[in-house]
Amino acid sequence: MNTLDNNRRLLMERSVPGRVGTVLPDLDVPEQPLPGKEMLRDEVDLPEVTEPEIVRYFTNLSRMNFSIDTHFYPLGSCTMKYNPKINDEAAFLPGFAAIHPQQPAAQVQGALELMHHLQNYLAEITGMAGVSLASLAGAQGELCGILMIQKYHRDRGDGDRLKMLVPDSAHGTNPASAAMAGFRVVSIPTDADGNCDLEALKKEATPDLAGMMITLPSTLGLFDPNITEVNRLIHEAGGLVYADGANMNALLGRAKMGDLGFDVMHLNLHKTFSTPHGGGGPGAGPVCAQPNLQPYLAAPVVEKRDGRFVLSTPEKTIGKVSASHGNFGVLVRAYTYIRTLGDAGLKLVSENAVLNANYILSKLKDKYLLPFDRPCMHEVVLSANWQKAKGVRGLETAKRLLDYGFHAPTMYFPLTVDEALLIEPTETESKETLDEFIEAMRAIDQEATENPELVQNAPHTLPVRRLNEAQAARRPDLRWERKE
Amino acid sequence: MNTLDNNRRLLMERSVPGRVGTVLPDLDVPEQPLPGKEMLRDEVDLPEVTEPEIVRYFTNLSRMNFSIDTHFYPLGSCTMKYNPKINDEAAFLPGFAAIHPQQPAAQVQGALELMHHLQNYLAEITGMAGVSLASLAGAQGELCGILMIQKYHRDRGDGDRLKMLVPDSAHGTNPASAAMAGFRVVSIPTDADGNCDLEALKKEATPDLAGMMITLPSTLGLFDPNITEVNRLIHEAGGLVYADGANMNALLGRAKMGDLGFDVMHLNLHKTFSTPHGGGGPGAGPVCAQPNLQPYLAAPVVEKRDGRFVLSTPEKTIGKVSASHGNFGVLVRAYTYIRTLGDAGLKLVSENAVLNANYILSKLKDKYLLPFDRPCMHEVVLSANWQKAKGVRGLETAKRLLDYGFHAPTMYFPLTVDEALLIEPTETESKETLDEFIEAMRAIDQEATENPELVQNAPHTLPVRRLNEAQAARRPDLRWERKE
Amino acid sequence: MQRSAVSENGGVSFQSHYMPNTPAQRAEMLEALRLDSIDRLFEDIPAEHRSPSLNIPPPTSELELRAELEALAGSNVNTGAYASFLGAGVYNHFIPSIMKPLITRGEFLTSYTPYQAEASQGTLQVAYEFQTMVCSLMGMEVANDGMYEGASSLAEAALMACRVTGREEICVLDTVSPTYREVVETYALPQGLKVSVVDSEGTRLPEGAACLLTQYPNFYGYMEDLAAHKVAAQERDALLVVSTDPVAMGMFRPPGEFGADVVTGEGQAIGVPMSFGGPFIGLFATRKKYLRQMPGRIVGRTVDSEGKTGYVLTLQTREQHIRRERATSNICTSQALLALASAITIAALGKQGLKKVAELSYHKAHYAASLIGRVAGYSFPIRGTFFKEFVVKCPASPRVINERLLESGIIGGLDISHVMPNCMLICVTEMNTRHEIEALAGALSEFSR
Amino acid sequence: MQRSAVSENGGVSFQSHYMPNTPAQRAEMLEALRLDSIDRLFEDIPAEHRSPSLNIPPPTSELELRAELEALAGSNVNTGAYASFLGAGVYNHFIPSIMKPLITRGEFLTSYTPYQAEASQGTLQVAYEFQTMVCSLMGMEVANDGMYEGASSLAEAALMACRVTGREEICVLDTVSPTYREVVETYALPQGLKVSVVDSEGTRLPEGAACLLTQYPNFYGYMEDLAAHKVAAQERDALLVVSTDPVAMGMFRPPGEFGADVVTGEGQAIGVPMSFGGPFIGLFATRKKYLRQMPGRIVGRTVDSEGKTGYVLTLQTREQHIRRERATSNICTSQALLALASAITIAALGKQGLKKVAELSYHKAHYAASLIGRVAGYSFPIRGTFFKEFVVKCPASPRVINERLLESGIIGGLDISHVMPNCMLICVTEMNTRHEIEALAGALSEFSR
Ligand SMILES: Cc1ncc(COP(=O)(O)O)c(C=O)c1O
Ligand SMILES: Cc1ncc(COP(=O)(O)O)c(C=O)c1O
Repeated sequence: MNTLDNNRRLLMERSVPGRVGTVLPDLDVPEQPLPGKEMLRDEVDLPEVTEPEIVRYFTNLSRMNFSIDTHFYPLGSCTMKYNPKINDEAAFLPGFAAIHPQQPAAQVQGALELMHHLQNYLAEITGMAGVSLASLAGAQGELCGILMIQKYHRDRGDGDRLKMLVPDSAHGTNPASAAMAGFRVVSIPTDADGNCDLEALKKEATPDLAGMMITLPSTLGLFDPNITEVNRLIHEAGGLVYADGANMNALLGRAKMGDLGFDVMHLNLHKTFSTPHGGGGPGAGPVCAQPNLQPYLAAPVVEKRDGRFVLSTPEKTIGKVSASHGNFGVLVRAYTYIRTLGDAGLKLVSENAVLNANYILSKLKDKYLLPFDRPCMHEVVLSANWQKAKGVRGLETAKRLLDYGFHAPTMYFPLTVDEALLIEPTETESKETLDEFIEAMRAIDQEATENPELVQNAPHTLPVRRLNEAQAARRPDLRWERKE
Repeated sequence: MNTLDNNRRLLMERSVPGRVGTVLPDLDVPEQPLPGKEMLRDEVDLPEVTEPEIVRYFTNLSRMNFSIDTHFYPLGSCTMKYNPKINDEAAFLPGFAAIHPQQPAAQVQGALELMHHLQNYLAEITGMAGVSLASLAGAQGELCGILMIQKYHRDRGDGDRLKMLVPDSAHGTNPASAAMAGFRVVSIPTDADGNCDLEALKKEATPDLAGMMITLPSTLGLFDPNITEVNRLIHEAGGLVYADGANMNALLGRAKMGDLGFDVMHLNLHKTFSTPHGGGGPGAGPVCAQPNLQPYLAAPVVEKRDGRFVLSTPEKTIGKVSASHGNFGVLVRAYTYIRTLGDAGLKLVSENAVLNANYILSKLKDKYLLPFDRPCMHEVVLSANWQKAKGVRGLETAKRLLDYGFHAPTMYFPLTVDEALLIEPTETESKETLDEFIEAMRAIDQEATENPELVQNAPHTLPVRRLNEAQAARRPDLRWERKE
Repeated sequence: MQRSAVSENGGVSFQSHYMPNTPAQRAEMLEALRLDSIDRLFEDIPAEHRSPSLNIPPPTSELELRAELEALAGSNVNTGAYASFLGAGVYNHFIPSIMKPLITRGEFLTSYTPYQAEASQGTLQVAYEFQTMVCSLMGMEVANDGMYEGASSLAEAALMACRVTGREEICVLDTVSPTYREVVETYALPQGLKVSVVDSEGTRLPEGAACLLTQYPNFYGYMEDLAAHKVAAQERDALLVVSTDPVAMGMFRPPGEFGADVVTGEGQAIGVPMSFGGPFIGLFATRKKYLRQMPGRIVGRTVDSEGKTGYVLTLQTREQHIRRERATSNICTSQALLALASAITIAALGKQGLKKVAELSYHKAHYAASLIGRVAGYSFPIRGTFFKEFVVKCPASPRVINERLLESGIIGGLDISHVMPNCMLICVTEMNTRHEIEALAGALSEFSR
Repeated sequence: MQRSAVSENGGVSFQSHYMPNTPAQRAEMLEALRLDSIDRLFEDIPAEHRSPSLNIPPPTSELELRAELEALAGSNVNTGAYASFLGAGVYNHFIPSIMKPLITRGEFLTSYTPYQAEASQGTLQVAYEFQTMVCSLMGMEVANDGMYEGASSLAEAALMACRVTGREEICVLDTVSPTYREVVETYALPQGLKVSVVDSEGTRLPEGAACLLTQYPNFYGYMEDLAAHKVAAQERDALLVVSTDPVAMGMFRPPGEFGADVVTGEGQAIGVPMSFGGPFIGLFATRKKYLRQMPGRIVGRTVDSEGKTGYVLTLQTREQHIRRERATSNICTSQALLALASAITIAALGKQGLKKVAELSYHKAHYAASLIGRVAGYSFPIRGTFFKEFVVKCPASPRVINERLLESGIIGGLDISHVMPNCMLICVTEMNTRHEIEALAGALSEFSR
């Protein structure tokens, strides 16, 4: 049995009665009376494994992953940039990692000061008036922003505004967040150039309009040149505009959402601000608002009063969205990142991110269909439609890339582009890496012609071959169970 | 180009003029006059690479290694046991990692206290009177011990004792260390049972005898039952006995070198005491001595005087063997390990280490020649002679094991056993892992019969196939050079 | 501090160690794009809004920044250096040394949601392990790969109960953490759901209740009578939702055994640093029959085209990226890394260790209570069985007492005067030594009356 | 503290988290061996010496041990919290944040000497990178993968020079670190070699000298005239051996350009924590013609059976495991992990960064000297160009001054009164801020005369 196969054995399958994974102290106080047996459980069915086994098991599991530290990872809409190690070092400092959220403010001035600075930096970067760091991911930030819009309308006696517009290219969290707040979601189509269809928009600018959620640049990687006009139209109809700032990497130092007329927005610190993605979190989705919406921000925010930092509750807050103050460890990382790059560095981020994406665009558009033939921002959407005509789907192209040692782009998103491959290289990749990736994409196109089966059956070199997702969904096997 | 091939590009081949790997502070003091140009260099030919590139490069390099954290690593004579993470955590504490060796003793009492405890523990474990932690690896410990024996004889006007006996099975460092001290090395054969050939020994017990270096258990994994007799013979001849304690894992709590009549010895903290091997160091090779040799220990040692800990120089010291006090970071780890296991845990180490080795012995001796058919200690030496008869060398068996996901045993050592495979499982491996290893060894034996080429051409599944060592030695290519 | 590298006209003369492209390479790439300036790529931005000023400090060297950060962190009173008796949902429990080196392996730390299953088997298998562990702890049938944290996890459970039952009233027991209730309200009220508080004594739910939300142990540290709550819920065909502390599960009967329909919890207590409140890991488990109403990521076991075992994200049609406005939740990026930290810690504690941690906490907390109970002026306003936290009524303001405790190197319990006058919520875990406990009791006795 | 788990008769009732075999499994294995007791396996040990008492503290839990270790470490005055001006061969230089997460990856940390090349390509390629870097720094042709540390590395160079020349006299310049000279003596004297000290002014070597050992910058911080030393060595056909500080190589002409035959050094200054003196990394480079006399591990580039590039340990016939008593050295386990730390740091600093570190140190040290030089009572007994260290003659005992400095949060320079009365060796690097330097000068002025 080789390492790989061995590694598929689960902890419960490795468990041997009597093994311990750590040694705990003996009880150093007099034993106390226990509650009645009926309140207690006999045992918990947990693994019994030793420390060397645990370390080897998890270490080898990690080795089955692609990651930024090991691979180019151009997963569109996810901004898989390099995650600086100094950020982690900072977050693990005992003065940050070992403080309790309920300690009185006087005991945690350093932590609060950091949060206060970060609020200010994010306000400056976005051109917004106020910031709440409370939301724990982009989607939660969206929900906060949408609730703020809702409460704003209600407070003005405008509670009948129940419609939220969302472009058809939007990320799934946008409509889901709007729906969670109780809004009716109406989809706005994208026009032939990849911009918001103004005519369709005008039609929906009715009195029940609460607002619109706009991703800028859009998930197509495009900056809508009519954006101020779009925002004007919404405002004219009495609506507010939410900016999904997940793609802010394209705009750092180049444009501020506040200047463009957005009312409220979120940022994804785990994208634009380099905090590690951790296999699917943690993230942080701070919300930034114009003065009109600032009083509605989620609680708490940090304020400076008489030279001391305190947690406070915005006047008309939508409330709390978690038990604590936000994903503080993520905030420390983002703060460290902003301070490291500074003004000059942040400007370089957007320049290089956009340049890298356009470079890929220019080198691939003869082989892959480019649905919108114009310069892109930080990411480029291509379509595998030409390859599909040869029998090779986008998914297969993506899987084949894994064999070449590259993580795949985001597939089949945005939904509005057939066989979409959304490629986001980020600024932390070198031209050399881009050239290698381009070469691989071109080689796969050639394989699609000359040896389509090779692509169709990819991947060939990973720990597993193509996995059967249909079976997984049909017969859910979601936990290990003891065989009787 | 896939990740692997890409990863073979060296840093200088990745270097791009103008890239920086870190940002340093600006000068915050007035610029000072520089020395004359003739003293300065124009530039250093070092790589210019950015942080993301460095992280990805070294991360991927690491992935080409086998290691204890990822693989069973039964490399004989090396005690590749699990290296506890708490040990590293301790060594990296700022109060240990960020102290300067020249700080006055009053500033570093904690560090000195730890060293003092460790000296005492090692003295207790070995049954010796005094300990110096100064030597930086096993070989340096040997050199110290041999110099102590030499100086002892010289101080007694016995400087003509110029002969050092070393068993033919000894580790190469033993004769090398003796030679470095200026001794004439005479090899003592092993008898048919794997013990010291007493007759040969007696012949060499001449007036020019300075002493003997004995590894216990021997590198054959055997405990010489005549050991007290051997030591008596040497002493009778006026010699002193050095114990190579690299194999102490077999004896923890089961026997003390001091009790057995040894005069001086070293321990390998990076073997018995679980400090990580780091791809070839750092180690630490503390020397432990009986009262007769204690005054000769290498400087410094830690003493407790009036309740304060101080560094001191033993009265008749052989001197210093490094600029500082020893590999302190390694000492912290060993201390942590001893405290974690305690008396009970240390006893379990030797029990499990010896049991594991004997279990392998018993399950393989029908397929692999067992040169000495008796129970072994913590490691077992087998011979691939039967396989060689089928055309498969020990080296090939070892390489084939890599394909099965196991690091190879030590090959061709001890030199006295044909086609030796020295297998040391250690106590931190489970019976299940041993069973898998045994199965692999048996499978390879079968392959040697049924498909010898498969074994001869191994490995098949590693980043590289069999490497050409002859070419490396014939045409040394030892550094990257700029092609003009 | 570096000199600013942004010139008057917004140009940048700064080479970052995070960005490989050099000016020469950028020029080369622009040439390939047939562009004379990078500004050309930003021309879709309305001219008047292009390249605004950016008032952010200049780049900082790692050397200087590290010093600044250490000073900032060092200015906080940290629980490593003090004896802490703060709990209230965030706990100071033992974290084994293996957690950090494992979760910071780049392959775990810098990968993302495992959309490409074949290139993410590590993350996926960990999730399957985590789901298994959560089910074992809670005594439930299925669990997801984690939510943001405990409070929003409970809120999502309430929303799920409304979906399952088609009802609109969420009942919250009055012993549930006030903060948790706030979060439930933030999630539930705007979409028109009703949140009502019910009395924990002789609990009866209003007709049409979708669910009863309970906490076990409750906010005050006491074990709830889940059997009774189950009866109350069943009476109305409402779901019983229980928010738990996973450490208590090492000792107390799990909610699953009382017929809980959804069990949530804050997973921080096992393996996650307190980090001033986050990142944490929300737990979420339910019964099989509600599987398709569950929010969050779920990982399933399957086979590859050659029949080998492997893992994939599954039941994704519940999720926002497929189902959009009809998804079971908007959650996308979750807290996978903390699920990993928790899984590693649960593995290290194992069957015996989790029990021991629970028991050590129990005995130490009860020992602390027994000492404090002997000090005149302190009393216990709540009866019942507590786990590791209990409420003490103090002879002085807890705020004042806590200030005094801090001088003795003790971070006192949570001041809950706003809900129970002069009361303090004291938490004791295996991290508190006998010496610390006795020091606490000693210091409290200074206020004795 | 655990109760001791060793019973009267030596039996152990303790399950360690480091050892997987359970009592049941051990019984099973013993049965396979047909043994009734594990003691049977230890019967070769003379009966009277079996299972002695073992007076070691009982097992300790990680929780308790961590607290103890933190207290022990916390009791030391650490250079992170103080301004330090100590150098003398061990330096406080910037270490980039990437070093630790990379060297602690299990695959680097827990592997061993790459005997199985195919399963150790990571370690081997790192070694090749390191050798390349050392050659670049020193201006030399070949380098090994590292020695224990700087002093023993110099000693090994002296031994090598004796082998190469067939001579027995080692000359050491009087400006070489006294400690380094001691170590050279420990290595050289016992085997009958002679070690003599030569004057750095108008250096002349005795006839039959094997080599001249120099330090650059020397122990006192000043740059030696290597050109003159080369002439002196050449006059006697002796080898010029130079021990360097690699940081100085960012700025000063490398020994290779002066015709050095062997260059050694302490690599700690680039990327290795001070750790109370170790583990460090000895540097060792020489000319191609002496390659086969070089001690230590050497890694070479080669190809595999399919022609692909790969790396192997090479020229092993120099080494103890092959050549035994005729090896070039007894060195076996070396300091590979620190070579890695150093290689990572050199890569991060890069061509520009190393120069900048050297220049920052130079300017700051000279600024410090300029301030101290203005304080009455302090003087500089040594003339010449120094790099980042210099000797100051003080108006009071350096010991007394240092005690005073410590009260101001400053760890003063090394007291070298025993070699130069009332002198202090002060080291300044890029880690010292202007503020610290001025505070030092300010504090020193309190002793002004
Ligand atoms: C455009 C966009 N909006 C919103 C989100 C949601 O962010 P999160 O995953 O942090 O909830 C994402 C992330 O996947 C996104 O790409
Ligand atoms: C038996 C024996 N003796 C001595 C040594 C030398 O120890 P080190 O490598 O630490 O110098 C070794 C290690 O390889 C060994 O196995």
